[in-house]
Amino acid sequence: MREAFPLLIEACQIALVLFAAPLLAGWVRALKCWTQGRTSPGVLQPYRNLIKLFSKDIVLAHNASWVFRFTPYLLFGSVLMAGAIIPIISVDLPLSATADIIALVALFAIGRFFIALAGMDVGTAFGGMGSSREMMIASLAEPAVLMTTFTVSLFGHTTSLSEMVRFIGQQNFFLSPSMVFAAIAFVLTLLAETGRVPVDNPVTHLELTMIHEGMILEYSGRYLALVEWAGMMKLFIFTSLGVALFVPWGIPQGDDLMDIPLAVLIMAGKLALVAAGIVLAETGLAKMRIFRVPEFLGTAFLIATLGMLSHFILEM
Amino acid sequence: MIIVALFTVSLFSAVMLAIIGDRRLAAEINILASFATFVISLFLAVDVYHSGGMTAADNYFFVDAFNVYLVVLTTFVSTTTAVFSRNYMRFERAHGKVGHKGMRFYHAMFQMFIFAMLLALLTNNVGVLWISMELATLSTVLLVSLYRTPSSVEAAWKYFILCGVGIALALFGTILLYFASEKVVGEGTQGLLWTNLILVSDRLEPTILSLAFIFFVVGYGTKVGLVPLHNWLPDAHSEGPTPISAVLSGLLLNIALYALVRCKVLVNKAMGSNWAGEIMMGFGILSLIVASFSLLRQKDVKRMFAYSSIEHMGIATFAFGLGGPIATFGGLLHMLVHSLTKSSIFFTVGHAAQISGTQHIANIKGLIKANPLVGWGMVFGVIAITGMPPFGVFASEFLILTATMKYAPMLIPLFMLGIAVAFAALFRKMQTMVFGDPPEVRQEISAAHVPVFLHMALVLVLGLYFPQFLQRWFLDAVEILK
Amino acid sequence: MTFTAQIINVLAACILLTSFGLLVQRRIYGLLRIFAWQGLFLSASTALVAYTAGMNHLYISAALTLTLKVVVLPYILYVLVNRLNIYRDVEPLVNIPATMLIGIVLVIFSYHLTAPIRELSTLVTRTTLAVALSTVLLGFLMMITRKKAVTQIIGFLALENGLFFAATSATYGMPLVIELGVALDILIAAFIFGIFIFQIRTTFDSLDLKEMEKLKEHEGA
Amino acid sequence: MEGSLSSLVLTAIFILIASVAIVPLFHRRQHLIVSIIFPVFSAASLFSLFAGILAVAGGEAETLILPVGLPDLPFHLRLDPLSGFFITVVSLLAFCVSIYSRGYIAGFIGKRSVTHLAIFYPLFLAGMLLVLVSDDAYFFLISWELMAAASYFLVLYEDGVVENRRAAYIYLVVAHIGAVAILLAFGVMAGFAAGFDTFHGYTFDAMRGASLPPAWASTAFVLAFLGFGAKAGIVPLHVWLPEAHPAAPSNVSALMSGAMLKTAIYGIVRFTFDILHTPQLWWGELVLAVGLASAILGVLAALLENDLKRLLAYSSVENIGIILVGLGLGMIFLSFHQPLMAALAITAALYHTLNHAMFKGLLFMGAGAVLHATGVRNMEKMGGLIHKMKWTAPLFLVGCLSISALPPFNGFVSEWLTFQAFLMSPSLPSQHLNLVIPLGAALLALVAALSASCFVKAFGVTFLGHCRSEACATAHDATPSMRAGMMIAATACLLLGVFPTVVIAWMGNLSSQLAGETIARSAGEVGWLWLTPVSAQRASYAAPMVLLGIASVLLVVFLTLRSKKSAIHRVPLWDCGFEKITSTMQYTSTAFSMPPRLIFGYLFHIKERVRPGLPDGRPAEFPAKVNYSVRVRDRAWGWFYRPVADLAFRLAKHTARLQHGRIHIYLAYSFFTILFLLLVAL
Repeated sequence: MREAFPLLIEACQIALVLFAAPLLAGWVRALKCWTQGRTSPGVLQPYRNLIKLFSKDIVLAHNASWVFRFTPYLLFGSVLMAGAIIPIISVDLPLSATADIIALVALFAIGRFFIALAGMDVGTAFGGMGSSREMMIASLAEPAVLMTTFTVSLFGHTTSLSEMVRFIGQQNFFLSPSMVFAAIAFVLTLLAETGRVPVDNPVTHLELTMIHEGMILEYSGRYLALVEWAGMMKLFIFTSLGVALFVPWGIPQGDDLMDIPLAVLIMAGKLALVAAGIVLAETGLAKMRIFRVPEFLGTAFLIATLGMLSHFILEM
Repeated sequence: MIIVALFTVSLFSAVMLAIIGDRRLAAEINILASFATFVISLFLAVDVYHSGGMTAADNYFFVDAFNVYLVVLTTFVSTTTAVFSRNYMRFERAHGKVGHKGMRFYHAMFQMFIFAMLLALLTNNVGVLWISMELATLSTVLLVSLYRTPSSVEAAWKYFILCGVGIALALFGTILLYFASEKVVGEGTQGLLWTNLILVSDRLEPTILSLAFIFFVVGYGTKVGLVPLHNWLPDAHSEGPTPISAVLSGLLLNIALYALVRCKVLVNKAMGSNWAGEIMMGFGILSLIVASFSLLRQKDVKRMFAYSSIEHMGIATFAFGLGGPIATFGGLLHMLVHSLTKSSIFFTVGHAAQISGTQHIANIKGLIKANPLVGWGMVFGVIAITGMPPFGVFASEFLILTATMKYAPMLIPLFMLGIAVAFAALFRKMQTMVFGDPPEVRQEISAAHVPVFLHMALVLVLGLYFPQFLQRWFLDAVEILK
Repeated sequence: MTFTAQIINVLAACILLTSFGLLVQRRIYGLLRIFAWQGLFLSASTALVAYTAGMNHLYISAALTLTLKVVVLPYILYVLVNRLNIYRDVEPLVNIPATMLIGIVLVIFSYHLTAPIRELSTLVTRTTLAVALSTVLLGFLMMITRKKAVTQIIGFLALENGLFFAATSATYGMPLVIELGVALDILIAAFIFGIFIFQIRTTFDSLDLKEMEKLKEHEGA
Repeated sequence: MEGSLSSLVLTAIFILIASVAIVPLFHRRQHLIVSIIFPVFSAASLFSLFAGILAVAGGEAETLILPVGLPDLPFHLRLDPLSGFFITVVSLLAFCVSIYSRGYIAGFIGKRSVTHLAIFYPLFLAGMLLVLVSDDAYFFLISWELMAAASYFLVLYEDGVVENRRAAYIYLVVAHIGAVAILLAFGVMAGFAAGFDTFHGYTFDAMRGASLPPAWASTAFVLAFLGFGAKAGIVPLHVWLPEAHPAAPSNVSALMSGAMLKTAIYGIVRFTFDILHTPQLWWGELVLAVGLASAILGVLAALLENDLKRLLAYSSVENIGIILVGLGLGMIFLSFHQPLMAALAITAALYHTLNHAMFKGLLFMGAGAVLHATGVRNMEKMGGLIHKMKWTAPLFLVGCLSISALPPFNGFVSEWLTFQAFLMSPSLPSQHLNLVIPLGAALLALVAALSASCFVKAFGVTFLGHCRSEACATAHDATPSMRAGMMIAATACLLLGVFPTVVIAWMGNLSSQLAGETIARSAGEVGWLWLTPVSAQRASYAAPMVLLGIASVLLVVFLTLRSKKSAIHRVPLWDCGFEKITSTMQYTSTAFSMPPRLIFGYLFHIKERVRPGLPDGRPAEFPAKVNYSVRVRDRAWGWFYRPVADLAFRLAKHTARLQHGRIHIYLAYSFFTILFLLLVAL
């Protein structure tokens, strides 16, 4: 029985990622409505959207190829795979050793690669524009992500996610400049990677500003549902990754099934707070012009590098 | 005896051809005579291989490992050139470029030239060497102006004056050498024999010898085509009939270098240092650089390859100047392979010019399509001459460059610059001539392919496989030239 | 110093003087005359050396010099000049005073250069080597500074005179075979010169060497 | 079984060279040449492939001496794990490409003679193999130049095109200058090995035994690095590469990019790790810096490119850069005596070498198929080919995924290993390196992401969307043999990506030969599934699990949704109410690369022009048509090649003054030379 615990935990986590992701998205949207003084459709609205989309017929352009149809599945699969790896409710995940943090970044990259291709597949101007911008932003975010990773991995001398989280979790709470810098850089890249304001606006369909929406403009029905769902999971995963890396206290170190409910609760609390932060940022900031984004990401990179440097200079 | 036979054949056939004149079989006789000298030289080579160096006719002549291979080379290349010139000159005759008298003169002087070169190689006497060098100039100078065009007369005049003055300076060097040796060896002919000089070289007065060497290097260097004494060379090579360009480039330059190297050995021994070698290195590197840059802007194909000869003579001079077993070996090999390659290049260039009716590079196009064998001949010629493996020129340049890296690393940048520029220049011009589509109007020729591909095959073999006998000769020669 | 040696030195001085004469002479007939004189001095000095040193083969050299340099070559050139109507003034490239100054520098240079050799030699004629070398260099200088083909030929021949003088003065003559061979070569050369003069004349209508500057790399001004 | 493997390689080489003599005989039977000779080449490649694999696995060095060559310097041959590995790389690709060639070359029949191609193709292959087995300086250079010359003629195959001739020319000049530099490096080492009284110093064995003073060792290294770097296409010597590789027929481009560049890597590895065997710290730093510069400039240039084959060629510059980054790290680690980490870095670099051969070969073959089908290389004229080329498109996509370092394909594995090597650097005992090297890792991350962007564009513009011109309207799919060639390469990409542990275990002898340590052992403790180069705690990656995980999610979702009844309606593309949506309204390649052009444009020389079309009575403010053109050029042209060429010509002009035409001046030269020598030398 005990041997099966890790597998059970793994299954729990996958389920959590799958089904809690829309909730987090709903929470963010609802919070945003409140801060902007609008009436929100409720925290559960994303679930309703998904159900509606799944039951709808698909409208497909004549020249959409198999790439277009294959992409939603792949996107969904790769994101879920990523969700199975990061330690959200426990450090001791069996699948965790499958991929370290570098491989995790690559998992997201697969999805992005295909969604960008799908954007170009139907042959509209919007799709291509979205792909082009998405790929550019991703390229610029990548070094910053890696730098952040690097700084964190310096502590545990590992790139394995579980090992990192375990190492930090075993320490008492500590404040180190490098970690602070890394955390700030991570938040900035999180905004870019998950397509939030000020980099992208997830709710707009205005041609000049949309990036992610531009690529998926031609999707409908269950394809759209999968894409949307994957997007929500991505937000969820990124947020919980941040939580795991920078405030891992509360994530159980062992593989005891009994710790899980508490862990889920703690995690939920942290996520709710982080989401509130995101909402504040989105409300307070305006969407940037597209060619300001390099500066934004450059800042993220700079901060991450400063983190790394301060580790060598101040903490050794 | 063999040596005497060698001279007799070429001298006799020169006279014969002068008498026969422009008859039907003149070209064939020319081939036959050259071939006969070649066969005789082979006998000589075998002799030398078995018994080592020797002297003949009361010490008037001598053969050793150094000159025997040059003798064989000279007779071989003159034979193939004779074969080539049969087709080539027939075309020129048919197109009215040369007249009746011209053909007579051409054939006779061809053999005379061979005679002069063999004499220069085989004589034991520094004075006779000088005389035969002058004879070689004299016998070719009027061949250069054979076509009687203004530019050919101009070229011949420059050739004549510059080489005449140069060789006169070499005579001054010879006099000084005699002046020095007289005190050691005694008066009379004995004082001018290489074999004697080399024995007493360390007792010769170094000041006089160094003075003499300056005159030698400027004198014979003019004939080698060392920069800045080279200015006759591109003119003479480009304006004369192509077979003459081939032998001038392939053979005469070698002979002059041979003379210079002999002098260098003597002087170095007398001085007890590599002083003479350093002067040669200077000239060599200067020639290499100037010639390679001159290649870049060439418009005339024969002129271009003339510059390439200057470049390669520069390399060989440099190698001999550098000294040491590997570099000397490389220098000897370089003389051999350059001679073979360059003459074959001139063969193809001659045909290419006949096909296009011009020597102007810009007007020679699409040779591969016009006449595949001529086109590929040129491609491989250029590949070989630029020192691309597996041709023999690469082997020699490999040895020379690696040795330079060890003994004179400071000169390496210059050396590399020269080689690189020459390579870039030659390939640039070759490509425009060989590839692409040929012009509409072109002459039909019956090209002599055998000489070209025979030479290329030999050069190829020398890059991949080194025959035992050649190796022994070269190692012996290295020993002699120490 | 013996009397013959003194005479030889005087002759050497004469040869040097004629070299300068060639350098400054403007008229072509004058040049030919001076050249013949130089040959005569050379031949005389050779004969004297032969007499002093008792080397019989030098007489032959002297005779050869006499026939070739004093009679045959000047005559051939004279005929050429007459036939081709080229007895106008000789125009030098560098002006004559400057040429003379350069010539004097060359003589000093030759003297300086041959000084160590002088110390080594035991021959009576050893001092003349400097003269021989300067004759060679002055001949060279003449070839450089003169415009016409004929004057270049004369310069070349003067240069060879210097060589001959060096051969006799420095070493009491080269071995006979060599001397003969050299003489033969010069004769052939002279013939070729003759042929050339005609070729140039017929192809260019002029003997001015500036016609023959077509073959070159340098383009433009 | 002494020498059996090397004789296998020699057999392959012999077959290749022998066919050179045979092909011309069939000049009049072009179809026969194509259908017989190329399968023969594949067979020959199989021989050498087999030998290569076994040589690496065996770990022994076999030597052989051929009785030809220079006096006292016969051709030395040696087959050790290092050469075995590169033989594997070259042969595997050659095998695929030779199969592919059969179909591809057949397309030329009737247009131009293929004899020329069938002669130089095997020579090229043989040259590459010979480079890898040669064990003395002379033989090495002969093989090296044989390879260069053969590929030069292959680039010149379509010699009527002026650009091809120019490309071939630049290529050969750079290659030759590189070869001279290599020769000089040999000169340095031979000089210290045995001096120059004998020929024995030229063997690699003698050079291995030589002890060079550090300054001379560095000289040799720099010369060799320049020489091999010129061939590998390091920045700024890379300019020939995007000219020459696209000019060649695509099968040859595949070999040039995939295999020939690797011989240069082989040279660098052989020189630094084997012959000179004690790399100095600054060598590593140099190689690392050059590698990063090549990677970043290469990928940006590729991203800005509109010509499919040029894009691939520039991407080769990038990948060579990545390989060099690994090698540079290896040198740095070795100079600090950390063999395990050096082994990791070198393994990463060599793994990437193998991978790049596979996916770049695949991509060039794909590009060849496109070229074959459409006749154009400019992507702006393509589009929608996925509907016409049902086989080529997915295969090309595999190549794109691999080269973009996406799991579970092979490119990711080597990139992952390289990152691991980077993350090891904090253990170096040098503070400033610890600070600087991570920045290199960040640059590498940028490169990887840009590369993905680049290949989204390559695949998207070429295969997706609508046809942009007539050229692709009539396109057809690749012939079966072309498909087969591509399929083998694609399979290799996948297998190399999914089973890295097997490959790395196989490469164990290699890293122990080069670094004296192997990373395979530590991986072996955990099993074939998990790739753990140092320890399981440090980092791990399980490619099969990733593949399995994604695939199973995909399958489950697909099956779940499939059971649901919802129809798919095919409709015309939504046109926003314009009614007339044309293929020119698509995002173009130029448009796609606009953001990077704005962000990184300063690294290139960019000329952008907007011109109103011809006036047709409209006011100038409202032209009927606007022409927009943008030209991106490598700054290396303007900064490096142009000035060098200009300088050469200017010098040539000055030297021409020597030849003034005036005989007096010539005489004066002689005169002054005499005077000068008399004054100075005496």
